[in-house]
Amino acid sequence: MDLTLSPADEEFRAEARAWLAAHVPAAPLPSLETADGFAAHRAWEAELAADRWSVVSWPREYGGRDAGLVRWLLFEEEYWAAGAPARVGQNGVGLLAPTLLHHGTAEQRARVLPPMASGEEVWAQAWSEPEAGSDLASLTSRAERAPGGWRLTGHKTWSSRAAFADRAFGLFRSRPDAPRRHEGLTYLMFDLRAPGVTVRPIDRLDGRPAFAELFLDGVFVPDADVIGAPGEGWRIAMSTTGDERGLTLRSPGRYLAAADRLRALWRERGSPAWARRRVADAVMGARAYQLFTYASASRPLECSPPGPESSLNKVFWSEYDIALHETALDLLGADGEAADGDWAEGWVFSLAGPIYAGTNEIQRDIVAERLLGLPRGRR
Amino acid sequence: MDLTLSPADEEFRAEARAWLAAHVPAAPLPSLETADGFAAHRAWEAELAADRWSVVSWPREYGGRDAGLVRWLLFEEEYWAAGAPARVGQNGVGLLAPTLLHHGTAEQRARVLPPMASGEEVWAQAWSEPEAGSDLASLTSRAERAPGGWRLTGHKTWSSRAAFADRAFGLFRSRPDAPRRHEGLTYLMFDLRAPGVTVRPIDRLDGRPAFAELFLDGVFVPDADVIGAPGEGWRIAMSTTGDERGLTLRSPGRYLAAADRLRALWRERGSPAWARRRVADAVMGARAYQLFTYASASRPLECSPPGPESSLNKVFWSEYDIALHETALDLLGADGEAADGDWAEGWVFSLAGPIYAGTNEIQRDIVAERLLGLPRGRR
Amino acid sequence: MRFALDTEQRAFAASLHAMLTAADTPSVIRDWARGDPARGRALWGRIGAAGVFALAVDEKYGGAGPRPVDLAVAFVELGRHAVPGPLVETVAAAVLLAGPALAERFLPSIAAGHTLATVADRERGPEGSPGAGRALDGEVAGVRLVRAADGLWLAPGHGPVRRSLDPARRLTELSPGGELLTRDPPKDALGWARLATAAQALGVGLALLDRTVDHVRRRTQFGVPVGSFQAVKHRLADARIALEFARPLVFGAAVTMDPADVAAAKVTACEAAYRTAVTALHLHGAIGYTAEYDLSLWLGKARALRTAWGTPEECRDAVLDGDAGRP
Amino acid sequence: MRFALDTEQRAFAASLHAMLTAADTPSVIRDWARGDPARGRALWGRIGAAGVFALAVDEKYGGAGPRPVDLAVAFVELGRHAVPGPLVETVAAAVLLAGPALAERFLPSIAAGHTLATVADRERGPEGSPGAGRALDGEVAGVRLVRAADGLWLAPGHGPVRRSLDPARRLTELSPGGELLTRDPPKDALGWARLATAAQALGVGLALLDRTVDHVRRRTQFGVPVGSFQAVKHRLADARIALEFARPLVFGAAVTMDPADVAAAKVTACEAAYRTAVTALHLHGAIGYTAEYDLSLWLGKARALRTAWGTPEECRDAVLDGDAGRP
Repeated sequence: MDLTLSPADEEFRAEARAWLAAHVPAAPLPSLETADGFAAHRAWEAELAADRWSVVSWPREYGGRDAGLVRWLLFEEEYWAAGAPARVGQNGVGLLAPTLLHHGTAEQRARVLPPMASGEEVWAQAWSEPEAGSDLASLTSRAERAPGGWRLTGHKTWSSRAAFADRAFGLFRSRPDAPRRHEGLTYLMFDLRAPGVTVRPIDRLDGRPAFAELFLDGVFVPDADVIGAPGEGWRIAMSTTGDERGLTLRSPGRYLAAADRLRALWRERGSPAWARRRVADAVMGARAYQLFTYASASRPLECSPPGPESSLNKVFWSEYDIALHETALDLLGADGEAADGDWAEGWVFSLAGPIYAGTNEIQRDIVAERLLGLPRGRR
Repeated sequence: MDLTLSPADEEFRAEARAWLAAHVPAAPLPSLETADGFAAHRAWEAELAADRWSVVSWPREYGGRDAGLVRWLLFEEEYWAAGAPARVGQNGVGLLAPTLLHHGTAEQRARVLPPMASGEEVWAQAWSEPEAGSDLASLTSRAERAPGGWRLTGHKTWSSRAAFADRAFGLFRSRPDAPRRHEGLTYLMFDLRAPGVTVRPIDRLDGRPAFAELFLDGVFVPDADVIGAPGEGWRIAMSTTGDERGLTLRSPGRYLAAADRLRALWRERGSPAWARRRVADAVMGARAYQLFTYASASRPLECSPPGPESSLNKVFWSEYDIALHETALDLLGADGEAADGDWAEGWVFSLAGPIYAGTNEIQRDIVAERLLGLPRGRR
Repeated sequence: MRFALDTEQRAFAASLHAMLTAADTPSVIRDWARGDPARGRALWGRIGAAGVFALAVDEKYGGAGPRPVDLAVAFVELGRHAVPGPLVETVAAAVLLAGPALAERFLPSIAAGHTLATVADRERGPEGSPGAGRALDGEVAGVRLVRAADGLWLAPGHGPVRRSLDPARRLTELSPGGELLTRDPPKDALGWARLATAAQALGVGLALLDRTVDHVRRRTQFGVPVGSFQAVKHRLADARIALEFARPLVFGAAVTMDPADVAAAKVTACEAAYRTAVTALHLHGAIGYTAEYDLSLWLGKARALRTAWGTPEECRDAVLDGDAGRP
Repeated sequence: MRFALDTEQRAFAASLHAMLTAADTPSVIRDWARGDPARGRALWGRIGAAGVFALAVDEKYGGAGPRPVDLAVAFVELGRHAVPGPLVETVAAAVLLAGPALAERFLPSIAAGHTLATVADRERGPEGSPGAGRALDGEVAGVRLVRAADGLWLAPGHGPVRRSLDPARRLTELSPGGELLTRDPPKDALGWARLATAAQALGVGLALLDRTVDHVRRRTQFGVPVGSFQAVKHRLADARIALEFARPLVFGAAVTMDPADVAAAKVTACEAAYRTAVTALHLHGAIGYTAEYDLSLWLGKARALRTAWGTPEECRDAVLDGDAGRP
């Protein structure tokens, strides 16, 4: 049991801290769910990438620093503590990139990853469909064979970032006659500006187009943009959603920084005793999440199956995030209803946590069945 | 909408208050889950009964005052506010008596009710069996026809008060070949000191014999002690459990008094700010329960089906009761673990609330299915 | 003792419900949120014609009140349909203006629903509760009052407007100065405002629950209705329980108008509505999270009402100071 | 950075687990609770022989410590088996007595498990936290310490004994006066006591969860295992989540021994254990509510540990005063 960093890790942390201190914009950028904000965040990604800070854990050849998990955690702690902007490229970096690194071809990695790292190409995910939310295996959008590639037809929705992004990735049904619902799905990448794609932005509760519907009408995708073998999409995607529920989605650094901001807000408001317990719980929860993650990072990969472990993780951070933002809004008193503050946007964002990347009901079922060994029941 | 009491109701309340002020023992009685305490509580019932205060809502001929529901509520408010003892006869008064008043014969009422009202005969319930808890319809204890009556054989458990009580009532399977599990059950009363009855007291968490197992080996029960027709037990019992979940189990007066005690404890401890919210919630919850009950009492009986309404009620008071006692123990600090205080016994008692009289899971299923119209699902 | 609505009150609720259903409030709200209050004002006129605001105006000033129980009945319906505008504030203004000199000048138009009024309560805030000094919808209100420590002022105009998490609400600074209407306005405006807010929140919560039950009965996943999962059923059962126990507090407060009762109703109804909103959002899944789906119109209101006219903590203080329900 | 138990630590845990399983702790606890500590003392000797108490004693005083991580490993197992006696207090005593003059006199016997020690912490209580001034199991302890503002005292005897909701715990007043051992004992006993309590609570919670999972898999109602109901599964999943996130706080606190970390571990592990206890009791139904069923031995302990060596509120104060985890 050792929480001491090696001198090299300390040096890495110090380098990151110094760079961030010199580069983080003094004023917050506009919300990335607006056209202006999206552009500003894209520019920030380029600035990060110029000094190899945008994707520290990636191989150097694609723009990273080959940093291990611990250094990635340290970078994230420094990043959020410095008050740096939200990451507009997160969908690609967190979901598509790990998939490509595991299942993509060398050609795909070389072509896709560098512009993703620099923010030149921002990716949206295209998982859900109107009738396939939690029940992802029931999706119906089709990929049909065409000379040299596939044609995509169907209706995707809740595509985060798609209002302003460049490209998207998702699952499509390539063998409608497959005996089981999760067979015969293919994982593809496509251009959001390709002929046949219609993007309809959808406003979130606070009026910002945080996601979009995608209508696909015979959109051509070359074979080069299929990930893995056709029909293998489900298996490949499941390894990605494991990542989504776990670390790549929410690093402890975010919550450590958020808990610090909450404590500062509480003190600013005169440290009201009624909020003491909730503020302390936020501070302790962030520390628990940090240490839980260090423990995961210290286990050999084969000892921590991504599925059930990431379900614990997802329930924890999503409920933590809501509680933290509710406390902040309560500290703001009657100002808590104002829509223009950072805390308000964070609260709206937090409410989606228990829904996406597998609802918390599904995660609890997984914990109960796979970690506790309880009977499957009917769900 | 009127919360004003009639002059006659005010007079009733004043009379109750005066009587209680003159009679409530100055020092608390020992716990009724001990032999001494049981005897002391039985004597208190006799004292109440002597002035017709033990069962105010019953007809005068059985020892009551023909008081309506509102007056019963007023009496309960006064009773608990006066710090009067717990009611040792509650199982009989709350569960068996309403059943006899609806389904019993005149002979049964005349024979059973007066000694119940005076505490001369204290009743225990004998519903549960080791394999039939929430799933009451699966019980297996038998009632077999014998000349002039029935012979009971089987194993009952969690029989509250049975360690010291005189008689018991419960359901027995009289037609094992009935096509459906809840058919062919018969509702009977029996003597706990009859030949063939073995009572094994079971200690509660705090070491007090709050209930007992009953082993029945051919116990004879005369026909006169069958309630309703043989085989009709389920229907009759269900009308009783409706009562159990609802008012007769927990009157608002108990919680108003408990919330007052909690507020007093909080003030005694210097009104710590960390407990402010929980104390206020206890005060508001008691008021909500009081007003909810006044509303029920104001509705014509045919407008308030006992089932789903009493499920709302049961979930509310059982969770309220735990929260209130947890707050009290927390206010006691390190003293909270001491077993010898009133609050500690109340806490132990409160923990059983979500379990008995139909678990809260079952109550929530009932609310969801019968009040909200959600699909039955598999449970 | 008869703690139940009478036939007339139930008919009043039903008629408001029918009127508001016919008014298609979601589209009225969307207009209002866009800054086009024309249809909202027309609806306001009909609500006034139905006698809602007159319930807060004393008969001696030409109103039909004070009738707090009937007002609560009405506000449950206004909340259920998420009617936009400074409804509670207009009630508070009616109470504040109930004095011999002012009543004649202001109350007929307010009671009739011709004038929207708003109030900035600077007596409590901003120190006591941050942000409490602002007025709702100051840019559409015809009468803008400032309740300050030194009296009741008629503000000459309004300052900056902030958006609320409820798209139909705009939080307005009122300009300082103006006309001093009275040094000593009636004291009970806060109680009326809290009662109306509590009733409105109860209606908001009931609507959220109804819509969500409806959604989970229709929406299927894994081949069955989402509403057949026990976890879903129990969350909705809990919402129902919370709302059912808030209801008697709201009407009890209307009967007694005791400050502790009113505060208990406010905090309990608002908390139940807010918890129901979080449940509703979650059980709708992503669609509930969108602005275009009508659920959003109730969600934001549940959040906003929670701190309007007193935060939960302020209300709990009032509860602990009082002795409601003790004979 | 390697935040994981090493092979030796895992083997230590496994050997303690095996020894305690073989000891049939439930019957040892019942003897202890009845006032017959003979088997408990024998078990204590074996725990001492396994080196548990020596972990809190500095090598320079003949111990094997300070090794807080290993101590936490051991206390998780002690909690998992609900071992009775003043375990935490003996650790606290070992830390308080770690001074040149006192160590030789007391520590060898404590480290070896021959002497049970207890401590009344009068520095915090009784004003700060009601009841905190009492000592656990004062009538069986061979060394009874009073940590008072003016120093560390060896109490001459004990006063009245109160029963605890944990049948194995007796709360004892220590007699005033006695021998003044030192005016200036080491300061870190509270930290060690809180760490040990947190680890013990984690073990208690894990045992409660295991037993309950086992029960609901076997118990059937309505023709299916109780553990197949989604409401039951989700409650147990929540217990697991709470315990899994308490665990790293416990070991992190053992690594840093930072007061804020230790306090966070204490409150989080104790809260998780207590919530698991309430869930365990509920899901066992009536049988969990009986004293004769072994579950009761863990239930009461979960309640008692919650306030031992600092209430949740005291610990939260320590968290907010600190800055744990900040680089």
